[in-house]
Amino acid sequence: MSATVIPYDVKPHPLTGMYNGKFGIWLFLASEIMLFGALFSTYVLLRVGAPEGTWPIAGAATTRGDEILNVALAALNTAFLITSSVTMVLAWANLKMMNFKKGQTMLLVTVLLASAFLVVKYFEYNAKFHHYAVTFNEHFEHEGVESNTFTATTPAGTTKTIHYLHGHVESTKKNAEGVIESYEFLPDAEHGHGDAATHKAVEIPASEIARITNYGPGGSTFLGCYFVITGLHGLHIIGGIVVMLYFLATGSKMWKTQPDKYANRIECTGLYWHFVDLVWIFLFPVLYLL
Amino acid sequence: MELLAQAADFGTYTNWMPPNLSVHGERIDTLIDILHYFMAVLFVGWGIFFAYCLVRFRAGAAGQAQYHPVSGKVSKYAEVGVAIFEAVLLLGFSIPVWGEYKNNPPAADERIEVRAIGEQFQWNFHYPGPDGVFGRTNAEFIDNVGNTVGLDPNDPAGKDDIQTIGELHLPVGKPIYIRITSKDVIHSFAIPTMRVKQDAIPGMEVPVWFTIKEGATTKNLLKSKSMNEDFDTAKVTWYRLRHHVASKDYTGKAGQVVLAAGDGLGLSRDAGEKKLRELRDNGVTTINMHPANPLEVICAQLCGNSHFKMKAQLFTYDDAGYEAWKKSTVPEVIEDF
Amino acid sequence: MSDHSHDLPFWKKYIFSVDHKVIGIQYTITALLFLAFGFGLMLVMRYQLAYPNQPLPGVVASVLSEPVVGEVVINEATGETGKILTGDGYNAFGAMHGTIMVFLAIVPLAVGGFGNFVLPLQCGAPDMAFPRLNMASYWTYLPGGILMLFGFFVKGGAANNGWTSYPPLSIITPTLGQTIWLLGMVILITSSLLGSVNFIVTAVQLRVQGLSFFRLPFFVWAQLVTSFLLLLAFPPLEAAGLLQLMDRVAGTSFFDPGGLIISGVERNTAGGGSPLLWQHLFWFLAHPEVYVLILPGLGIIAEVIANNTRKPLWGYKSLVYSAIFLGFMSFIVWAHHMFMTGMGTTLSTFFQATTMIISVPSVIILTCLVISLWGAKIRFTTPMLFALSFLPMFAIGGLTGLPLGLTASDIHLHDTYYVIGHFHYVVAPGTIFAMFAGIYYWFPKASGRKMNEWLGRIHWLGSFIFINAVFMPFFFMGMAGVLRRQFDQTETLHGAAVQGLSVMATWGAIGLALSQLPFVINFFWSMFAGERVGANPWKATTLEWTAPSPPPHGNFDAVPVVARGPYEYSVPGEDEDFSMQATA
Amino acid sequence: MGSSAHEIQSHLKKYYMVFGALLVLTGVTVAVAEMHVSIGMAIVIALFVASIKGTLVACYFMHLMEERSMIMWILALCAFFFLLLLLFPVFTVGEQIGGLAEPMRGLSPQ
Ligand code: HEA
Ligand code: HEA
Ligand code: CUA
Ligand SMILES: [Cu+2]
Repeated sequence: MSATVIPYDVKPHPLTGMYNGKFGIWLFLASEIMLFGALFSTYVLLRVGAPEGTWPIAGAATTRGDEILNVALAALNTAFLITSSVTMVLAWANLKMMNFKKGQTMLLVTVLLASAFLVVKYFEYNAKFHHYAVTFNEHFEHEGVESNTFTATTPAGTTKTIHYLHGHVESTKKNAEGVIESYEFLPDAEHGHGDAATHKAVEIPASEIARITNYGPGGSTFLGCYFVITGLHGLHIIGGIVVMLYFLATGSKMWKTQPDKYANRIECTGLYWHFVDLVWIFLFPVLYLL
Repeated sequence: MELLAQAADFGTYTNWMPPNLSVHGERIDTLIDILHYFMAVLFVGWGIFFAYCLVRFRAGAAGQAQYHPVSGKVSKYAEVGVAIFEAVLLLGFSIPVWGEYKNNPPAADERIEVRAIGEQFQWNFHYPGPDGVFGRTNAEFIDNVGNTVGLDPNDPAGKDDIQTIGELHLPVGKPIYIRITSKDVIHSFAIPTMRVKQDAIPGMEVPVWFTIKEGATTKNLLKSKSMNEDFDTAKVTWYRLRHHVASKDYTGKAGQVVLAAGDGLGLSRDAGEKKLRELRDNGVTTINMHPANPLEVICAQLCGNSHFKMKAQLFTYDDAGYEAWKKSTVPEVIEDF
Repeated sequence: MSDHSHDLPFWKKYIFSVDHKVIGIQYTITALLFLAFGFGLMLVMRYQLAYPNQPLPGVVASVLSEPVVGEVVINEATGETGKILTGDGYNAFGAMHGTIMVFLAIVPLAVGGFGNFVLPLQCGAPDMAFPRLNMASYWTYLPGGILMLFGFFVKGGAANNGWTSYPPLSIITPTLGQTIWLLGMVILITSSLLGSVNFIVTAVQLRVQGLSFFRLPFFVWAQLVTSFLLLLAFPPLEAAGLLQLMDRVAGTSFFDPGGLIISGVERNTAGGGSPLLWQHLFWFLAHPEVYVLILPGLGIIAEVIANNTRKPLWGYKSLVYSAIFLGFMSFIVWAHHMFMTGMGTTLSTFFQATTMIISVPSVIILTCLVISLWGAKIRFTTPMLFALSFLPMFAIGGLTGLPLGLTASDIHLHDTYYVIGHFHYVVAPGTIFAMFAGIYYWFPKASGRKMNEWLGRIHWLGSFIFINAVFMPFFFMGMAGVLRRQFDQTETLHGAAVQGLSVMATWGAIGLALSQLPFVINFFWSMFAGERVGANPWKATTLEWTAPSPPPHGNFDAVPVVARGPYEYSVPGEDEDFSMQATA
Repeated sequence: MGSSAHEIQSHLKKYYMVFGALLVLTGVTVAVAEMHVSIGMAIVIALFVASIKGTLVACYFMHLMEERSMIMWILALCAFFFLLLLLFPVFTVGEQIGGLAEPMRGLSPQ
């Protein structure tokens, strides 16, 4: 690029105590705070407004995410990210101490941990997409199928019984036009959906169903929030991985010519990475535990 | 009768604010007037100073540009003045008026209650009927001819309810309480002549309340002087009069009736312009016309491609008239079930 | 350094350039084209508004009835013979006019264009802090803009739910255009985020020796505040955009309360969302956004006025503090756009109060600029003519904001043409005039040539007269109760009563369009044939005028050192009537 | 900030300690959640712990403690706006005139 020399490209500016890149990345993080902030405020608003019994999903016994999310996996992921934060900062520290090899190894470890996080997330997502919630038509009566019910109070005070089942769709029967006629449905045993005794697949005619949906984003507003926030966070992880790989590969050439500029870039990457970690630190309790 | 018509003369639609027929509207109008006087004073005073500078300090004029700043006393006063005045407007007018408009609704037993349900692109109204209780509503009962609000036929409370599409009938002089909601998208329930505006938001029900001035009945308005205006057939366009009807017969040269009392100029622009030409050809230079119906409820929030057409006719009555209207409607609604 | 730029290949020098000046010019031209396009859309709408349901003029009609756009935009008229705009077409044009003008024309012009070109120069910097990032931000803006326009060609036409695209309407509209609009917004926001980071770092870290914060030209301050607004206010809309995107494509229901009956059919979603949530997220951006539209303009006006009054700005410091305060307050007033949603008294009181408070800094700024005229020696150059006419126009626009800011008066005025009038006075004869002033003022620096004065004056006179003819009637229409976003205002009684005003506005707009011809001619003609000028044709003081015009890659021949404040004009005892910031 | 090689050395120990603290605190959060204390309590504890963890990451891994005050001010501003964005929408809902409607179909299924 151009031969023009930009001041404070490498050495810190007396006023801010930062070189341009670092100041820039901090400003960027500020905007990121507002980005995730907006999503958090969405979560709070929707949760505060949610009619009782519909959060995290219709018929939930408690109002907490762990009702339908896998806390163990999330805790594992938290561990992954925290560790990756440490390895990240160590990578930078080693570069500062002029041992390039160790620095690179640490960076590599960070990438691996990040990937591990994504793999776990994949399994979590996948489970959700194969888990279904059925809500039956009002005044539901169908022999052979015993649904769960919960009584919701409408804002105007009138109460209303909602029949539903959560579980897995084993198979579907389609008619000639390929329209689904009925579902082979295996209710969950846990969370009091269906009961363990009669825990066998049932036949549900489509005509009885008001709404059938998997635990995907459309499943409930909670799941919507869950997927959007963790999804966006996941994208940030992917972005981080890409950048780190670049600095492991071609990017690392810079080390020979301008070692401290290279170290600076790793520091900026680190700042970003710690922020991603930080977001997760708040995501974890808010989505999974509360 | 004449007297009443006089008393009930509330003005007409012009290029300033439309007539105000609601009690609380008075104070809104006062606020708007004061605001504009204030703005005018500021702007003119400021403008004079501005213009003076342009002339006096133009490059051509004598004298040097002065490096040292003039003392800013005047401006400080001006700014402080502006701030204070804004405070007065806020605390003295806006907040009280808004408070009155939004706080302490009229008591349930003495108010006329109506539900207004927005829908692309019409206003549906739901009256509790004689028993004063709204019947239960549910989507599964909605049908688009007789039962647009989805009254539950199994609910006794709903039997005597009244539904109207695109017609709102209200008595004057009584506190009116309208519960506004929407079936589909966000609409906005607006009656310019009542200084009422409230978004109709799906999933929410927001009430507004107001009282229509005594005497402001549709009947009186139609008779009122200012609603019956003279228009110059040479200048006026069909657009201007598309909702108007003639106040009296207009006969042509051959004594034939060109425009009969109660008739409009025509539904399309073609027809309208033709009618105007015909009037002119017959030597009718001015026509006296009034709105076919002087009051409207409109939709103030973009709600789709026919948003501009989404309006309802508003009819206001004295007590007797209102009772008469209710009687006239009740039976046929029951038919619908 | 200057010779260095020669050996760059063409595409590196002018297309994928990292030079802030080239990028600035790219932004300016692109934005001007979008501005013209946005105006074009509005001219079609204005015709429909003046002559509802009458056939569009042949040319327009045939262009619009091209099969690609035709389908929704135009139809065989009802009642009348010939082609007219459809309701959907009108709404699409309106929404796109708003979006294009705000996000694709004015912001890129004011920030991307002028900010990029002038800010580094005024800081004495060789370039932006992150030249490549700078290039990236232009090359995300352009595709984003093109994507937006692509909406016109998809089935169902462009987004047609207003530039505010309120759900649930924006969720249930079938057209793919809305989805494209959302994607476009996300891209554009990313672009301006990259830009704003760059500006802040540049203004803070790249100021040359001696250029303390209070020696910065007001323009730089304005840009700095603007960048912070972009940085912190845009992300929430990005988030909101993602959420609405999900609602449209992934069946979520963030903004969908559930159980909606769309023309008789129930929409089958989880429900539990909140339509008002979108409005909060949108206006949390969009109010700061409107100050993004005006602040750079104010910055330009300040520069031009100081230069053409030949005296220091009056109250430089209060200008700066007002700008900062304005920026801060602009985050706390957003709900004044939502008074009619049924907001309670406590909060509406709060937001009315903040709205009144925020008007005070604007008053101060304007007052300072006007008092600066006192004891001046005013040169009525073209930039100055635009700058001077900006003042009363902004005053009208701003003052009419007050009735809107008070809930009681807003009941009558909300969503009427009064609002349209209010903000067009601030953005059109306001910001657009400021932009024109800036173009005429810095054109010599960018091209080494001056724009023609006489063509400039004709352009000014025409624009000034006609733009008022367009927007003044809106206040009266609004007072009469005419609503905005109306395909045909004569459908209502009060609308029909003031149809005449609408006709006036339309002819004003046509006049305004014609008045732009001298400008377009002047702009391109002067590029190649304008009068050549030296480094400092306006006898100005700020740093950009120390660099040669046009400045080479790297800007300054020798890194300048600053010895004075920005507006040292007519300093007693100096032999020239201007003393430049840089010590030779 | 810590640039010279042996300064960094001294940092390293800090990093490991913070690492330990973070892991422990994660354990605490999960444990508390398992106990299923009242929701109000849970929120308080969880957010409190999370804030501590956040602060640790920011101060040590991101070296915020060693930075000049300017960036702090920017972040503080940011945090303030974030709070506005978080609270005001909820306030408006709380203060809404009228309220949730009887939805067109009872309480919509999910
Ligand atoms: C550049 C853009 C810009 C600017 C600067 C402003 C400035 C202001 N705006 Fe405006 N506004 C918009 C753009 C802008 N607005 C847009 C685009 C919309 C519509 C969005 C939509 O719905 O589509 C809107 C809508 C809008 C609304 C919502 C209306 C409604 O929908 O019901 C409100 C309500 O409070 C409002 C208020 C204000 C106020 C109080 C100011 C104040 O900042 C104004 C302060 C300025 C002054 C007060 C004038 C200066 C003072 C003088 C005249 C000097 C004279 C005095 C002395 C010499 C002492 N604006
Ligand atoms: C920055 C914002 C901006 C600007 C500048 C404008 C400029 C104009 N606007 Fe618009 N407008 C909006 C933002 C803006 N508008 C918004 C947000 C809405 C609301 C949309 C909605 O309802 O959702 C709106 C709505 C709106 C309406 C209401 C529509 C409705 O409610 O149904 C109208 C009606 O007349 C209108 C008219 C105009 C006119 C005549 C101009 C004129 O001032 C245009 C002037 C343009 C020029 C003078 C261009 C000159 C430049 C050139 C010719 C370039 C030359 C090219 C080169 C040299 C390469 N606008
Ligand atoms: Cu309903 Cu506009
Ligand atoms: Cu605003």
